[in-house]
Amino acid sequence: MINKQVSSVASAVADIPDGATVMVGGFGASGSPIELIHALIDHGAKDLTVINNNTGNGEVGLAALIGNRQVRKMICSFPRSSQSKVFPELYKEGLIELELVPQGTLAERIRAAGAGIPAFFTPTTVGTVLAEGKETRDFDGRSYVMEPWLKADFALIKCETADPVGNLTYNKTARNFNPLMCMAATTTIVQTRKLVKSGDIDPEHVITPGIFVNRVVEVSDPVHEDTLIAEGRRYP
Amino acid sequence: MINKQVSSVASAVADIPDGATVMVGGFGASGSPIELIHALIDHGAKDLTVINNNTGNGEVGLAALIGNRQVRKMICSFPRSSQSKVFPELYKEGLIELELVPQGTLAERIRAAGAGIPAFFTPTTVGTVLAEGKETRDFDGRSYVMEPWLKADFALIKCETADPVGNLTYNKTARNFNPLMCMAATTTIVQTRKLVKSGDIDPEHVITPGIFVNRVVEVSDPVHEDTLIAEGRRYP
Amino acid sequence: MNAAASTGWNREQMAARAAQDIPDGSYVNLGIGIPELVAKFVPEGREFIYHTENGMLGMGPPPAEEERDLDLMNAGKKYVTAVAGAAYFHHADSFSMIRGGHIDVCVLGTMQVAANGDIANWSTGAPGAIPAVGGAMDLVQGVKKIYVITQHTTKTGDPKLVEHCSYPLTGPGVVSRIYTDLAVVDVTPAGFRVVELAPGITFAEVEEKTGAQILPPG
Amino acid sequence: MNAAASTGWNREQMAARAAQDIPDGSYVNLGIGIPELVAKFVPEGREFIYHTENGMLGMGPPPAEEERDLDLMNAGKKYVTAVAGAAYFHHADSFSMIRGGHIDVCVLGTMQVAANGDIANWSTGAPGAIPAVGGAMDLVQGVKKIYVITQHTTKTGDPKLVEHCSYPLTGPGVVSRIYTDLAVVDVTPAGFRVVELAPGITFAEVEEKTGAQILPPG
Repeated sequence: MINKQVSSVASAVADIPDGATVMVGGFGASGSPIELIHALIDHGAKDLTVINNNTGNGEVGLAALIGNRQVRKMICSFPRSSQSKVFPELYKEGLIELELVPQGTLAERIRAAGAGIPAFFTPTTVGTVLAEGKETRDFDGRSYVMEPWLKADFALIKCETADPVGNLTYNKTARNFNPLMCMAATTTIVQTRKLVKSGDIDPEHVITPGIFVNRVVEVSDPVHEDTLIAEGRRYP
Repeated sequence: MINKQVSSVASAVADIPDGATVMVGGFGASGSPIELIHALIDHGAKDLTVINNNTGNGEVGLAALIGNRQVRKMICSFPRSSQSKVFPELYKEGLIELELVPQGTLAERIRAAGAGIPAFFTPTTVGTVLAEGKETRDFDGRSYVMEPWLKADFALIKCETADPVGNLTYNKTARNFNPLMCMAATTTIVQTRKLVKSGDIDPEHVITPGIFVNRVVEVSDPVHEDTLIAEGRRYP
Repeated sequence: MNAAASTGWNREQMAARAAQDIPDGSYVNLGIGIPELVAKFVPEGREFIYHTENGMLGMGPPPAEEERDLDLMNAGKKYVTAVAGAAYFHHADSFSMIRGGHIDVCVLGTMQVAANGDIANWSTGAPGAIPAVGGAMDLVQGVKKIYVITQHTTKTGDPKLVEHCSYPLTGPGVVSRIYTDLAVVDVTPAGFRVVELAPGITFAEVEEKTGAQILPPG
Repeated sequence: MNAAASTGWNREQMAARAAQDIPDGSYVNLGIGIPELVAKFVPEGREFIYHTENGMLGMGPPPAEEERDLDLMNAGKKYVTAVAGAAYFHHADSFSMIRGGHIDVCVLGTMQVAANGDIANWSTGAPGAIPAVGGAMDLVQGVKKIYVITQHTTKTGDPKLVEHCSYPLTGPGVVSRIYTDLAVVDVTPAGFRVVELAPGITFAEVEEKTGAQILPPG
């Protein structure tokens, strides 16, 4: 029987090498795979390129990974927020690189990688500094910018329910980038709040089919970034 | 209150003009909006360009629309099958045009139209006669063909459950092209087996959000192409 | 509130005025700040469906603190609720709604708007500033109508309606209409044109506080 | 069944031989015809998950006639079932799985295969024929390994393994391995190479019935 379950977050991330490109699901705090990120901090892989919409908050989760100096470059749409300080400080000191990508283009580039589409045209950024150096082209009298797919070696994903073949469902707006990143990484690692039997997820309700998932680890009572920050926690 | 329900299939299709481009959901018999197609036959709009994976079977549904000489051109991936005879006969007599598009490219071109992507690159058809005359380009050492989006004026869609704001669910493999075509047409017309109250579809289980839907008509006991053909039926 | 009226519209009044221009049944995306207030002023008899770009249609008002769901946020990362008829979806589907022209109206705040409809609301372009664009460039290119709500001038009195944006653009030629504390202003082929003056405000005052040629109502 | 063995493999045996080369846990797409038989010969201890391009993973065997669901078909428009752990999705997601390289193995029938891995299985190119491509061109470009099951020659004895395809290509240089009634043949940088001969078949016979240079096993 196919069974993608692994026993711990530590073993799930153990083969992520230095220099890897890692997608991290979530939009701000919602859908962020905090336990997998903390396992990656314990694991210690360095020189990472990390793809996420943001750069984390406080000193837990993604912000802690960045603070631990494991990240060489961030690819994101919105690198600052009310409670982010780790990334801004390193960025201002020139200690971390930034590739800024508009949110919809970021989503579509990730989806394109998963769908085998090496490039596509979008109106987003036309006429702005973010289109500089990019190929533009007119279709039906309007200008568009060409954007390339965005792939990763690993994806760290948080979901609500998973089965042993890797079918996933999400909870509300914690879905966000997670299903796309599942498609775009060579190895997709998922933490799920509930691991259920094969057949327990209605095939009509599957959001991420198991073909996009390599490893599933149950984290039945996940922490939440906002809660950790409210408690003044930091990691490690 | 927003309510996209219309009272009959006849009123749902009444404004489709001659010369319109019409997407028709379904893959072979499954997911084919037969009642809407028959209403379009009754309505009589001519000179249509129709987009569907196939060209219909027997002398009902899409095949009947073609047989009634309302279709100028078919855009599809697979225009013949074991029980199709209407299209092949007209095609051999030069009475209907055909644009042949590989199935995955057809799906992606429709999705691109819905997503505001005027063109994308795909490996499909590279090195074949179907790539002739198309722009090709190398990415990472591999060749790809550029394909444009594919839009429509109207889409005729079949679903399982709909609510008054147009949220839709489908039944099994009857889903196929239907959710994509909802996105890509200026006016999307849906026949649903069940019309439920707003809030009766779990927001997690919505496949087509109502933003992609303009009109919903309840057809509570829809006919099925295979059944009609087995009974030797024809329309009108 | 005569005093307030004589010096134009306040934040709520600007939002309420914008809400008047949104047709019943519209799909609406509201930016952070004053634009969020539009949801409080939906005119009687109309219903808007709110899109939030992090993956939801049918966004409802903020929950009571004890009813918060940590997995139910809006694009501003505030906790929200879902109305009956809501739907969740992933980011690519969400931005397909935006880029594909399915959202009817987006109401944004801004730093500058130019007379040709250019908008600059994402970066000052200052050296050393950390750029952050989010979904702003997607929204201005994709949504059918872009409305802006903004004070007519900056806190230091500089005009925000200008001939050319000095800040980096979010998008060129995309703004349809602007709601300020002083007036409702359309972007027309001939440049800015006042559609309506706030109570107690004269056209001369608007003209004086606008950094570009502006046409009177009518 | 000595008589059968002495003249090579039959349809079931070809399918069973192909099944031996598919690793446990593979995501597999089976073409119409002989390839469909592969599902009957999954080796002991292995599990394959079947993809059908019309929108399903976890396709199961055909149902009893009275258990048919008219909305549950495969890409060949035959009625099928769903196994535990199945998932439904729309066509764009389905072909993302194909084009994006997520399907491990596709087993196809063919009209011709060339020594460089070119495959021609969608059209004879005859004037007046109605072209129909379906998902064939997507599958051969997207799936990680393309296996072909075919009779070694046509009914009239013409070779189907050829130097260059005379029919219009489905895709260039995409085939990895071919299972015929006579042999298992790999496409290598040096051209066709026999990997295994069917019982009672000699290399000389395979060589004679192949329309291109072919290398012996070893």
